Amino acid sequence: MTPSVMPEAARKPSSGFDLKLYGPFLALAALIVLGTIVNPVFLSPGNIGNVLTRTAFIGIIAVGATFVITAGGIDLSVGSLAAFASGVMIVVMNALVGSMGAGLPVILIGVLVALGLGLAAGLVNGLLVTKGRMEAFIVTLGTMGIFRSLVTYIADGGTLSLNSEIRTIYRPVYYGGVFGISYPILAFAVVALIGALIMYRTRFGRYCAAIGSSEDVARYSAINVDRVKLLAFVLQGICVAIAVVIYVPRLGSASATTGLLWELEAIAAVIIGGTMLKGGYGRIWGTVVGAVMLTLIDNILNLTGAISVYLNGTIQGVIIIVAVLLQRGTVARR
Amino acid sequence: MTPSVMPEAARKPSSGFDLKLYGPFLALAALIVLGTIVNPVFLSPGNIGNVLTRTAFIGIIAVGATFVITAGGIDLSVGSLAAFASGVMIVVMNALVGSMGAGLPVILIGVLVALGLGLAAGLVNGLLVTKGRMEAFIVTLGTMGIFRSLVTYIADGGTLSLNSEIRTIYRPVYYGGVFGISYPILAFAVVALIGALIMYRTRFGRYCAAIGSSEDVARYSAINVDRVKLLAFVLQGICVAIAVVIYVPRLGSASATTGLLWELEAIAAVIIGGTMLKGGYGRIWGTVVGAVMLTLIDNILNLTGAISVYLNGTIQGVIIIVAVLLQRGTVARR
Amino acid sequence: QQKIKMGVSIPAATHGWAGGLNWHAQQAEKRLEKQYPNLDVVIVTARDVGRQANDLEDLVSVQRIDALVILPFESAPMTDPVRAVKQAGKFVTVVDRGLTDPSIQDLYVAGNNPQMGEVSARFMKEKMGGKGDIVVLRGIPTVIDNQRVDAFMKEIEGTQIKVLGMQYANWNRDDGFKVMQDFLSRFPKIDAVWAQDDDIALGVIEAVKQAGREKEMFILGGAGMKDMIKRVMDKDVLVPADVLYPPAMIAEAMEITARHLVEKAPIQKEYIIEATLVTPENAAKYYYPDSPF
Amino acid sequence: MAEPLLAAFGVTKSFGPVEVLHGVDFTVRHGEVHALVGENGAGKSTLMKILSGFHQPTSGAVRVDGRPVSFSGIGAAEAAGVVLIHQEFNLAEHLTVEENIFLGRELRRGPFLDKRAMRERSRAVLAELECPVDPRARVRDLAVSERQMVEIAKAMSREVRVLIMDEPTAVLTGTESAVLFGLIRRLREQGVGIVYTSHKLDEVRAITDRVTVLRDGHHIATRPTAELTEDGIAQLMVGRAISDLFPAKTPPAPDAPMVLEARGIDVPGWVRGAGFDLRRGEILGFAGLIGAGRTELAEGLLGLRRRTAGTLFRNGEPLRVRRLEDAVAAGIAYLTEDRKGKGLLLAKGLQPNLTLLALDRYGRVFVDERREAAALERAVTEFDIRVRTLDVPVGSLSGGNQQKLLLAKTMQVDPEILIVDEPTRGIDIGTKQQIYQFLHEFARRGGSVMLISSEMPEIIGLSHRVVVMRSGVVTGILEGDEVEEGEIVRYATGLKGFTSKGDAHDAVGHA
Ligand SMILES: Nc1ncnc2c1ncn2[C@@H]1O[C@H](COP(=O)(O)OP(=O)(O)OP(=O)(O)O)[C@@H](O)[C@H]1O
Ligand SMILES: Nc1ncnc2c1ncn2[C@@H]1O[C@H](COP(=O)(O)OP(=O)(O)OP(=O)(O)O)[C@@H](O)[C@H]1O
Ligand SMILES: [Mg+2]
Ligand SMILES: [Mg+2]
Repeated sequence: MTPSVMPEAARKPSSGFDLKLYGPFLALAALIVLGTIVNPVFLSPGNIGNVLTRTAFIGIIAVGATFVITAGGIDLSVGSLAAFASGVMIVVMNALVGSMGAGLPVILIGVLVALGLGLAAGLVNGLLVTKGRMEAFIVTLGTMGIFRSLVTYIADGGTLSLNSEIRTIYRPVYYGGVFGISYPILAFAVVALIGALIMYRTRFGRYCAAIGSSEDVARYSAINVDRVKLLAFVLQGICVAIAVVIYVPRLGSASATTGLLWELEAIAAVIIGGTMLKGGYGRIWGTVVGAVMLTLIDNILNLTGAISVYLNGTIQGVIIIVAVLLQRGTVARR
Repeated sequence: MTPSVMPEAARKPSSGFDLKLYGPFLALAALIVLGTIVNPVFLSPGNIGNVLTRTAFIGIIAVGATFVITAGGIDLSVGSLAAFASGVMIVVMNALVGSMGAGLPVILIGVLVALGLGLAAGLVNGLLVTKGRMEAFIVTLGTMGIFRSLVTYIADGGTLSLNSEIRTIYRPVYYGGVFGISYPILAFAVVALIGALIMYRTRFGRYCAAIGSSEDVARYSAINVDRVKLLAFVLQGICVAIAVVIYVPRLGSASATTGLLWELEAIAAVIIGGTMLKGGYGRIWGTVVGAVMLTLIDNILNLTGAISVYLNGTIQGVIIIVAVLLQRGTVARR
Repeated sequence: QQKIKMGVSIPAATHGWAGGLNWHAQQAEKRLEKQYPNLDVVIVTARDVGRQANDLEDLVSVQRIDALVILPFESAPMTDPVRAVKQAGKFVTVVDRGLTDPSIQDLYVAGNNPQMGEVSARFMKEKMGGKGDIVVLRGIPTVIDNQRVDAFMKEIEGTQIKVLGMQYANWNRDDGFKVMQDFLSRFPKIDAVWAQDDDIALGVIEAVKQAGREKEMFILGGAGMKDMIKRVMDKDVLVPADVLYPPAMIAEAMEITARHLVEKAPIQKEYIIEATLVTPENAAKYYYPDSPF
Repeated sequence: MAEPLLAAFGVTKSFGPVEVLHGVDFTVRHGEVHALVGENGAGKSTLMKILSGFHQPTSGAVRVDGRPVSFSGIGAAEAAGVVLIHQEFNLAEHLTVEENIFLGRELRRGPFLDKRAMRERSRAVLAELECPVDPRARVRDLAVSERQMVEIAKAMSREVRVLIMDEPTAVLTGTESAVLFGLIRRLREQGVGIVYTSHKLDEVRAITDRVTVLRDGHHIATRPTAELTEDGIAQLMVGRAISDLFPAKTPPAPDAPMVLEARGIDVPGWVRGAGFDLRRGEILGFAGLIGAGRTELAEGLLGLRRRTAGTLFRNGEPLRVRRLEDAVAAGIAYLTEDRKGKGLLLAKGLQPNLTLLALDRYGRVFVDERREAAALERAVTEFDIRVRTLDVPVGSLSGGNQQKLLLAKTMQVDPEILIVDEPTRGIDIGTKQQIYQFLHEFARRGGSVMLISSEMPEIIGLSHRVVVMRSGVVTGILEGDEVEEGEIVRYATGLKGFTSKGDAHDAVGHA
């Protein structure tokens, strides 16, 4: 007797176009159309360049957040960490100018300091979550407050400004570029690419998804769950540090307000991109699109004068909901 | 942490003391001891009364949040909703004074308006989550922006102030009380009690936990998953409205900054109280304790003048982490 | 000997100006506690109105203060909580943002928000010869912001100055930068920017520089941040002036109050700090290189 | 004689204060299939988990090739070639089949995953198991039998020296089981040691070399299989002789009214135009091969799946079922085949699980916990749920006891019509007899049963009539003498029946 094998088509009832998969990209396209209608300047290379360059910080942070969220965690501390790392980086560079003179070495040390801090902060968050067996939400809520208040402390409540000589040397990292593409965009692209490689092509990425799907299954598959989660937080910390490295040359300053609510934006970018908040399924390219969408919404609002500024938030909210609602089309019809 | 699918019996040392269960209460006790050491005035009835009265808003909102989170959702819009409902309530009452004169009827209508708004907002959030099949995070992120910008709009960017005659009549709702217990404390107690009854003693509470544990199992147990989730959001909306009803007489005004970050505090209270962010397990009394703890931390910081104000956030963060770390003691030792 | 306790309640350092405020308050605390050994200053900071009301309760009930110096987060909602402090028999100094019931305060030290808008507008009118296209970057939606903007708009009424666009930039450099970038894309010609606040102005400057349109416009901020004063002093064409709204007013208020408490020095009821226009001529007078703000 | 491949000496295991294994000895030799049998809750799964490093024994030792080992984790056991196929699925739901198969030991080229190689290997293993699952499908979207095949594929893709299988056939159909047995024989020839647990004693008889019987955590006996009969094994397990497994059939009265009629049911992708009648006091069997669509038909009827066409009549009246609640209100209860995913909340206790379906019967406003507790006491006795304390999470119950609890949960609504999907999955032979008796009694007292089962004896032994499905279409309804294996298979495989093969495929491809 032969086992009856059913045609493959039966297997995937939603044959044809998978709206859920391409949803974020469609929503992005819709937003671009909207922008063009609102103001033709929208499509000018200058504006697109600005928008993408601006997206870089949140985008890079959100790439890291994709791993944490995929692994079933959450990191609320990224915005504060960005402020803290920026602050320390500035203080260190300013302090070194005296002895080393303004030059590339000082900046390199600054960059290393930022990366070191990002790594350390990721370790702290990760260890508290894994060894301390605490909810990531609480741990990072705590460290969010801690980093934010530390930067306020070192800035004496005010603003830390980068020494102007260093600033001059460092400035092109934000404002410069090659072939008309700014360095932040390049950095974002590289981080996203590496992130995608890690997420889709390495064991680590797969383990994040497995852990987010079920910690027990992961543990039973001989995966060192604690180490993977720890690494996800460290990766997040490093992403924040990279964002800081391109953020500092932009305004050359850090204060208690730097990076405020970036965590919310980063998480929103991740979720809009189609990653599940509960973990188990992460999409780097979705995240990239999500981050770009968030900046675009602001940009479009700034490009039109038709709406009362008071209502910006309403438009933003409605666009986010509609964009996500559209991409969930298939699921609703299930 | 996800519930281990097959929890080792060791998880539950049937002999002796369950630290995880009593953790929040122990942490609260520790905080009280700390407060008393810092400043003996801490234990004065006046101070305790103040602290509890203040806790009432966040506490009442957090009781609602416990249901949403237990059912596997999240509501980021509560703070904005509080601002919006306060604003509309004030506008309506001010408008009615002209025709109805300042009196109880006007206040009653105001209260009804707030409750109606809370209910409607809960419905909107809930319907988008259930019928729209969207992540609660995104839906409520959207409505958060919408409510916040609507209140900015009706306040014309400024502050909405309650008519002073009504204010005088309404004021005792915050400042008055019976037997030395303020009305907000009473309201908080009543809401918590009802919340606990609903959570622990009714079908709805069970269903929330079941849905948070597994939507599939809930669906196969003939539970109307969508309705229960919808109701959880509605309950949250009503809790926000109740908080608004006792908040408005306190300061008699609403503006774009009213209720800022309350969502974070409410969620933090819930999680500190031992409810799991992933859903499936909710603890109303834990939430109450969590909310009180958050207020206590602020209060204790105000009791001592010893620390640089810039470091408040650090101390807060450390206390939150340590408190939760302590209560997770057993789990860590597992 | 019983110590005299002075409570100081201010908003937390959530934007540049408030940061300056915090710094000046702490400097004043150190100075005054040294100067008056029997004076104890307690500073509390709050992130929102509700918390500031909480702080007042704590200052009275547990810190048992004798006097309160407060910079209210917002005027209307803080009126009642401050009234309660007054009713508890404390001396009350209100800074910057007047309560809706001025009879509560014993002393009022303030900048002048409407005047700040006015002075800014007057300067722009003059500098632009009464005509041109400007963009306005606002702060955070609050009464202060409204007062400044309303006064500004009233002052330019009837001139040929046209406000092309207006957006909130939340008294924040990053937001100033972003909004200005988009304004620059949107408007091919901008003659001036009213940024209202020095933090916003700094973001705006970077955006303008990036677009290479420094020659086209000038930028007017406000507050008196040292970087901006320095630019004015150095005759930066992009930043021809600044309008004072010094966070140091908190220190002044604390000093007057302390002197009154300890030495029983007589006081005026009101000290209003003018919204002075800072120009290259007088800039040196307002330059504090040591302040973090 | 050569050292045994894997051996356990005097192994005890306690969970908290409760000892569930009491000094058990167990060995596996090269190239032998060693059966581990016992009643539900006897400790089989626990012993297997200890052998494979998932649990640490409380005392006693485990040796591989005579060397004592302490598997500090699953990794160490796997490195030694000891692989466990779980009774409860151990798959990450959001991941794809191939990702699960290689989870924890992915193939790599340099730092990157070698996806192509893994996909090919997955395909190959699945093909060897004759399992038509696409390696790219997400586990979440698979049926339980497919998940089980993926579990087996996962184990097969490793370097195995000892393969431990915990009730692998519980959720498999006959065909799939046959494939598995072929595989087991091949592995045995290669010298792999196999530990095998099943409640299907015919399988035990057919493919194992030795049998070890556990009862209440005690080692009862280890014998060559050849020395034992099925009844003999059953007797060692249960401690008493098992008489007739199936009670004598009591057919419904000839004039018994129709309680449920289904006409033209379409479940897109799965079922087309299915119809049947169910009478009062009748047990209606549903037979078919994998993919026949019986589960989907039931779920479509009950509003658990989207149904595009079809009408239902309850006692002759049209019945609208849009969601499961409607069905329950009409006196219809459903026992799912997916105990873990859809049946029970594993992290919660017995009591909330038992009453979840029928909570409205425990008080109007407030849930009466005392009545719940009483109900639990009753259910534990009535369904013989073996658990030492009642306040443990359901996840710590043995598989069979979970199944009994699920049946008890389903019965909480006092249904008139019971739709049971694989009701005796993972149930030991003694308890099976009780459940058969229970279903029989239920029908005799006027209830009606839709019995979906892949166990042919169960279908034949209990059903008054049998509906046979193939590829989503009802191909025949057998009565009286027709209810016998050969006939059912003929309809199920398309050798007989009123729908041609082509149509049947069309029915499903249509979606
Ligand atoms: N993690 C655990 N915590 C507490 N008790 C447990 C745990 N795992 C198993 N038990 C108990 O150990 C006993 C043996 O269970 P086990 O799963 O080994 O039975 P089994 O022989 O495999 O039964 P079945 O045939 O039903 O699968 C049962 O009483 C069960 O409740
Ligand atoms: N064409 C196919 N390719 C691969 N797998 C299939 C195909 N068709 C069906 N299957 C799988 O076989 C499973 C069994 O199908 P279904 O549940 O409909 O059958 P059933 O008659 O209820 O069998 P059982 O309950 O014994 O599993 C399906 O759920 C499906 O996942
Ligand atoms: Mg078992
Ligand atoms: Mg089936």
